[in-house]
Amino acid sequence: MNIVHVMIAPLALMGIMGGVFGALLAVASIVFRVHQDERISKIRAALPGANCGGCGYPGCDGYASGVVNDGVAVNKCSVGGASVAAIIAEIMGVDAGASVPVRAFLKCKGSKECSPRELIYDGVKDCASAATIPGGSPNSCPFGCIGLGTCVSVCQFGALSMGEDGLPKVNLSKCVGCGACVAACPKGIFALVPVTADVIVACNSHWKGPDVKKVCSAGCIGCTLCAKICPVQAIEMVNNLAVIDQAKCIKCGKCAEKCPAKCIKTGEGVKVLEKSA
Amino acid sequence: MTMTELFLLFISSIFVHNILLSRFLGCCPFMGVSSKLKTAQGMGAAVVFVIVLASLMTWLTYNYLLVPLNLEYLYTLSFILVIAALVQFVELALKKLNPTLYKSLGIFLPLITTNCAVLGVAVLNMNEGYGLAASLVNALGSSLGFLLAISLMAGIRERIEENEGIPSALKGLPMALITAGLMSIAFMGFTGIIK
Amino acid sequence: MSKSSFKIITNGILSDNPTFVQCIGLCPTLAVTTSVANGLGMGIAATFVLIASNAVISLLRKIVPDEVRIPIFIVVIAGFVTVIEFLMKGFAPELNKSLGIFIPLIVVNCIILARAEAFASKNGVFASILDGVGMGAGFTIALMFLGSIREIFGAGTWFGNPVVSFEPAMLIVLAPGGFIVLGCCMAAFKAIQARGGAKPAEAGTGCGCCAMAKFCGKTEAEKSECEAK
Amino acid sequence: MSENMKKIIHLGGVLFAVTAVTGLLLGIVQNFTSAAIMKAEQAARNEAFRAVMPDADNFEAVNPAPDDFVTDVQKGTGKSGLAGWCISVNSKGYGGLVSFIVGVTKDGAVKAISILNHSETPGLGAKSTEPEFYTQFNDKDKLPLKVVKGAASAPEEIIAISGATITSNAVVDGVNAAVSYWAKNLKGAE
Repeated sequence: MNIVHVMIAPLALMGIMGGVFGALLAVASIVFRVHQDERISKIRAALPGANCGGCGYPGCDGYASGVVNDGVAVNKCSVGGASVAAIIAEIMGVDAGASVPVRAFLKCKGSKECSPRELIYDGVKDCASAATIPGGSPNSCPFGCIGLGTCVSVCQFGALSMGEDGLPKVNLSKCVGCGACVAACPKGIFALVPVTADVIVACNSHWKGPDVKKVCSAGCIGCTLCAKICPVQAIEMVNNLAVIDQAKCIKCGKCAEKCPAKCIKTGEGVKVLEKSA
Repeated sequence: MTMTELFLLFISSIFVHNILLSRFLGCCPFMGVSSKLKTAQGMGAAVVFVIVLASLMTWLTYNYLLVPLNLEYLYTLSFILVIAALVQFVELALKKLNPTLYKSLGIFLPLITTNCAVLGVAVLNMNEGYGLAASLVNALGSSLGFLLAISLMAGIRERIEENEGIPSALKGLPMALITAGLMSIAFMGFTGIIK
Repeated sequence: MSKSSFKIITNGILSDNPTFVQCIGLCPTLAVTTSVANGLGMGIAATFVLIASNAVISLLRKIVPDEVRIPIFIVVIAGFVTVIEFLMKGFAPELNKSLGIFIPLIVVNCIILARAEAFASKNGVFASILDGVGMGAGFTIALMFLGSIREIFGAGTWFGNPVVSFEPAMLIVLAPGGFIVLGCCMAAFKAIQARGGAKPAEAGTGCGCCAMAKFCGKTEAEKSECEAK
Repeated sequence: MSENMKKIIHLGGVLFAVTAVTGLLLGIVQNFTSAAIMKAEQAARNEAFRAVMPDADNFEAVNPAPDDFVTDVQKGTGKSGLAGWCISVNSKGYGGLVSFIVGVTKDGAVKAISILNHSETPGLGAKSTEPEFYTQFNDKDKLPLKVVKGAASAPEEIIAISGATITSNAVVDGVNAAVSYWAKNLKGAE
């Protein structure tokens, strides 16, 4: 029962094997260190990590490497908003630049009362497939909101919920402006509107007045009154639909009062500004 | 071990003694990763790569380190140390040398360290006293058997997800287990093809 | 024993049962439960290794460099498994013969490394030991439960002495039986939990909820989203 | 370079320490238990040999000449000197190798056989481990043995297991091979 065999041999053998493998792994981790700019991992840590794609990049990793490698603007992360932009700017040694958070806005007031649903649609409960039926929508107004809630299901942040009037409601405190609903809506009714915007046209129809009146009582009939009344000419008629240029708009609200169809919404942005300012 | 015996061993380790369905080695990833065909095949390929490499390393360790020093009783410790170091080394190397392959294959590597199949094959090779050629053939056969079983399973499970008929309690893993049981019965049909 | 430590043990047996809830450690569960005696033997062996390795790993957790974390944990576990193997060979040869290759395979038993990774490397020695006891007990109970079902229906005996009159179904004791019996038990477990009002813990099929997720390659977002569920 | 070198030494050192300590502990534990393990293994082997050669009580290995069936030969000596030989045989069954021990008395008769392990189909070939099959080989001196179906008319006939003729043939071939091996190299040895 010699001591060497019992005690020393296993200790030596296993010890040497362990030591060799430990050293090997250390060498491997040095030799094979993937050259990654450590700024990328720092920025990645600052990003919220929701991979929502609001910045236009495939997830936060994509955006982080974009910022470092391709010099992308530091304030594109809508979810993180100004605070994240400041951190990234400081990492990159660049100034943040003003970045105004945006929120989703529904450019349609065609609820069940204003725009009666004539067709009974019992196909796949999804706006995208409902938009493929002849006529483009089960509702009378082909531009209007179909109301089957694809946008609600797409929203990662639970900011959208379906109102009983058949139109999705935006919860401005939860909405981070990632733009998922804008991409999901087949009718393009959702738009990302800067928080500072206060006067917005809530309609998407390009039909002439009489046709619009037949299908919806709250639609823009293209009467151009708002364009004429606007003191700073911020409103322009784009084939029968009023479009407000937010840069010029001084938020006087005259157009909203003048509009016979009452389809210009005011006071949307102000609520959010107070909260997030 | 003549060529025919090697070939028979190869066939028997894929079908007759399938490492998953009759030897029960490697069930944790088998249940966890087999929900999608693409990930299952990625896992299978990674397992084939690691098992063959690990069997080679463990055979060398056993026959050139443990036996001469007659420390055979250390086989568990040394085998698993070799496998863990090997998997971590391969992961580092793969991440550097071939990032695209790492994207599809590499994320499974940490799971493979704790995969019973890798150590199972190594210990089986030792218990059966296989030579180097036989050990490698058995390793290749068993890992291909693993790839075959996990791909079949993933294909079936993808279909199961769609149909609504499954009672809610059976959804997900219980259904996968029962499917694996039926597959195991089917594989029992292979016994006896090797005389 | 303070309230929280008692909770760790019951957590291991019921709410976090390694076999039925976390669905890890399936290899021995399927292969060894051909009889209750085997199940008990494997359960006790695994529990001993689990407790010992949890204790040692939580002792070492401060000095372990992160790059070689996994090899160190595995070496500690392998050490205790070899000790168990010696004891089994010396004093319980027939159990060793029936458990066969699954004794050395305790090293790669997902439960042990998962607990080492998820619990022992973060908590104190006493808590880790308790967690080992809880998880070990949960695993042993699951093995014996499955073992008795398979032995009664597959071989008509319980702990070796005949119990049942009808002709036993050989298939239950064989390989396919393992899968099917475990599948049905898991379904029953989920059904009871569902009817019992407790939110049925999502059986961890996705790797996001698996205790081993910590060092798995997936990105943080996928895992955090799953934990939130 | 020193920072890297420090890392290599650090990692290597920690792993060295952990594995070395574990190796040492295992060495010590193995030392205490090896005696018990040796005894247990010896007991198991002897008990298997005694099953086929009841009147021998100690066995020593005789290095067997290479043979495609025979894997090990033990010389069994009892109170009255040489009692017989325990010849371990591996033969190809249906699902794989069937290995068993054949007890051959000093005058060449088959005392008994005991199946060690097999991978035959359960319920069919596996029945070879049940007494009513392997006891047929007890005290068989008319050799070589033959497999028959239904009923055995002559002493050297063995009734095959129903539905598992391949396994039955495998066992009988193994027994005949053991006896012919005995006749070739062990006959008359003292």
